[in-house]
Amino acid sequence: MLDKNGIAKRIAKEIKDGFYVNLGIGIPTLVANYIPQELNVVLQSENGLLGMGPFPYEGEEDPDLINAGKQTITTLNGSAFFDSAMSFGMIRAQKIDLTILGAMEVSENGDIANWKIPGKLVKGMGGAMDLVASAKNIIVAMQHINKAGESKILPQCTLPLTGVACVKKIVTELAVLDVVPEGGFKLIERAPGVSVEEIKAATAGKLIVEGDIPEMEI
Amino acid sequence: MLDKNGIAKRIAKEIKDGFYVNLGIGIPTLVANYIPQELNVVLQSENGLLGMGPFPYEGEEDPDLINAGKQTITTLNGSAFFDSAMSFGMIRAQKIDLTILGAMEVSENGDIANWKIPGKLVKGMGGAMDLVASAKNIIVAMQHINKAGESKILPQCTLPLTGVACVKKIVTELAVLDVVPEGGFKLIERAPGVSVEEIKAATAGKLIVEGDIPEMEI
Amino acid sequence: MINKVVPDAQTAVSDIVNGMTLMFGGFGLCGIPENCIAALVEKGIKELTCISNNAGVDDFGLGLMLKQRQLKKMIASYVGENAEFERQLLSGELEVDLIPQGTLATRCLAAGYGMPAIFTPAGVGTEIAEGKEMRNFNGKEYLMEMAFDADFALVKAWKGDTAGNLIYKATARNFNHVMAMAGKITIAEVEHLVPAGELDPDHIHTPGVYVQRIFEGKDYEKRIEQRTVRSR
Amino acid sequence: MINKVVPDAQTAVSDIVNGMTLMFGGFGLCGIPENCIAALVEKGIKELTCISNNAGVDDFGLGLMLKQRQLKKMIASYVGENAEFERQLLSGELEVDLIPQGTLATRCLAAGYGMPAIFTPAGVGTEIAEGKEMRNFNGKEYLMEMAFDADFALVKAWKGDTAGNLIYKATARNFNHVMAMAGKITIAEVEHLVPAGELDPDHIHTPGVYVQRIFEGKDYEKRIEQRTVRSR
Repeated sequence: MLDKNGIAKRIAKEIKDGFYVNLGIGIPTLVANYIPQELNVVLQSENGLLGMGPFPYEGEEDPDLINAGKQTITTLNGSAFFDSAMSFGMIRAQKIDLTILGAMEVSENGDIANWKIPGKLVKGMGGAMDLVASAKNIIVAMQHINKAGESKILPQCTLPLTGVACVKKIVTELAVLDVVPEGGFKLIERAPGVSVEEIKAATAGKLIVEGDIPEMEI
Repeated sequence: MLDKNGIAKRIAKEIKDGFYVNLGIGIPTLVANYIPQELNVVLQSENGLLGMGPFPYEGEEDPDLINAGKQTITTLNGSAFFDSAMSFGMIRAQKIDLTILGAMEVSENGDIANWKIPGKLVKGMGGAMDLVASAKNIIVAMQHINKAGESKILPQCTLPLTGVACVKKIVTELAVLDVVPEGGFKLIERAPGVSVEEIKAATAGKLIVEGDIPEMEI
Repeated sequence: MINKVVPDAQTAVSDIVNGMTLMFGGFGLCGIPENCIAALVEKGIKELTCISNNAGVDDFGLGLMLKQRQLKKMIASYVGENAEFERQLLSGELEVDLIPQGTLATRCLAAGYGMPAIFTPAGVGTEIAEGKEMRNFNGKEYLMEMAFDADFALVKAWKGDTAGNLIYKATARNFNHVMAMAGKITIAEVEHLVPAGELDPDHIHTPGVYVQRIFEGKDYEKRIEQRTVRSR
Repeated sequence: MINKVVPDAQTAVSDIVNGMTLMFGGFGLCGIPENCIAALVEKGIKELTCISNNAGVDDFGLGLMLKQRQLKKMIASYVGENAEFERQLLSGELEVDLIPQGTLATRCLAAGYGMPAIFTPAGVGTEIAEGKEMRNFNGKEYLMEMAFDADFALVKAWKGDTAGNLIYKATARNFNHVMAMAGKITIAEVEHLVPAGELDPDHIHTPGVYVQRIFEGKDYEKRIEQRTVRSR
């Protein structure tokens, strides 16, 4: 079973040289720590930055320089600032190659819910609806099971949707799943020490298992 | 009768303190020379400049700094450059107080034609269609009569239109005319030495003459 | 050049009255118009509709106006840092319209660029799409979203000149630029107000034509929400 | 950072072929991509659809491509400086779509911002409106105009870095910025190519994400169309 850093590490392997990537809040933010040095990758922060660098050294925090999670950050050589309209302009125009974000639920056809629990939690969708509606490729980083022990990988989402038929891949503490065009979750890899049976038990939606399922290399 | 500079001089009197103004090619460009020094007026050039200054001194021309008429110009203290989308954005959003442009024909209801003579001349509309469709206030600088001796102030335009029901005021070599909401050209002022009869003779559209018509002071 | 300078925040907001629609620049607490907010809190006007990406925190930013119950309605994309906000929302004291962040930004752009409506795929197939016109272009569904219509925009820039030209710093540009363009009347507060001519015309982000009033703010707190650092 | 540098104009345009749709930045002869145009003239490809505010003059800019009859169609707002253009237009050799300048710019913006269509009042009641969808918003009529779909955008900037970030000078920004955002593939030629990190991130006009190839151009002529001066 993977911890949060393990999930982030596995997702980092999906990033290719030359990619522009948008990382959501939570586990996706950790992905930045595992992108191989030799790859040329540019991180977009939707509050107006291309080329997000690491956190600043203590004492060098700049209140005018934050990421979409409101964390203090730094720039890199080649960074560019822009306004929010241009930021979502480039997102809508599909100039961002990969979006990685968290989810409360994902359904068999790739629907995602991650912004609202009616009557309980209303934080808002932020930029997530724009990102999932336009991204060329979306990977979800999430826990397979919620705190009540219920699967979050479902036939259909029960929570208000963020986007429809958009998720391409899911990485959880248990597995890597592809959302296939005909509907369903195709099991691609198992987390270290996790069996296919355990993944089956944790997946409420249709799980497609074909042949031997390799264990992740992370 | 006014020459081109006289028309420009008379139009300059319509400009108020605090105005942002767009000047078209031809006579309108000359208006800049007659804006009283004590007024704070900003000239917009739709190719991407607010705060157009005078022509450069010889030897100081910059090929990267031109106006919409492709003339070399200068900036002023407080000038700003921007791209063409923002330029027409501010025009559409009615941030420009006054547009002054030339015309081939104007009609009783304020239609204007100034971009095409079918079979003869096809230079294109440039920014004129955007300007007349959005401007809060449009003054036309034009000759009352064309080279064939025909009136250009008409019941209806005969040439392809640039914009509909948009012209508010016309200044010609003979007169100042207001286009009134109910249709028609209300005679406001006569050019020095020009009689009402002469203006009537030169105006094919409905001319409204009420009371004594003063001579322009320019 | 036209001089847009007013002496202070109090003067700048003097004709903002009960029931108006106001835009506030900033993302989280980054780049918010601190002086204008303080002046509005002092002024105590109510029944305001506020358009802002976030709603501040309990004791700073728009949170100060929430605490005083000055807001009737909030249009935002993310409000997850504010307990008072959640309380007013759940109790029904506050009307809330949560919309996608890109839709928020682009509806500002539309207003600033004189475009009555724009099309975006954000929210298609979700509750955001309810009651909205949908349209298919090239096989993809889009929602038609309307330009904002705000009485005032209150923005914060790093530098500004007397002609109203604005330059933002780093990610504090965020919504400030698009809202500066979107307001019917735009009030800009800046950290450094300079005479017209001191800013390079190539460096200006918001041309002065979009700004009606400008003043140099004071006592900027510039609070950091998430202080994240690395060790040396 | 991603390196976008290619050695020269010839390499940059190597995969542009007959029949493609190309955008050219510039206003008149100000800010045109001189090196790219020269490379396309040399390459001799034909049947091109060109989107450009103007069509150059007889012996410079797009006029050079017109002279070689490389263009099938021209989409522009003003073409009044070019006798060869007029000849090809009147003889029917060249298809021409004249559209309002703001519509041209905004259809570029729409492409760069992923908006399939925009609304503008420009051309309502004129022959430009023929066959186009009209729509009334708040009592005013607008035309719906579609985003451009160009295979390549060829733009010219003053400075650029290896990551593709661009800074324009003065009014040479014009259509270059919006077209850089609009092209499916954008080629930028710059007067000064510098390493990533040399440009201030606050001064960048077009972020590198919009630029796929960049090179330092040479032998810029930067011809002036209307040399107007005042006496000292």
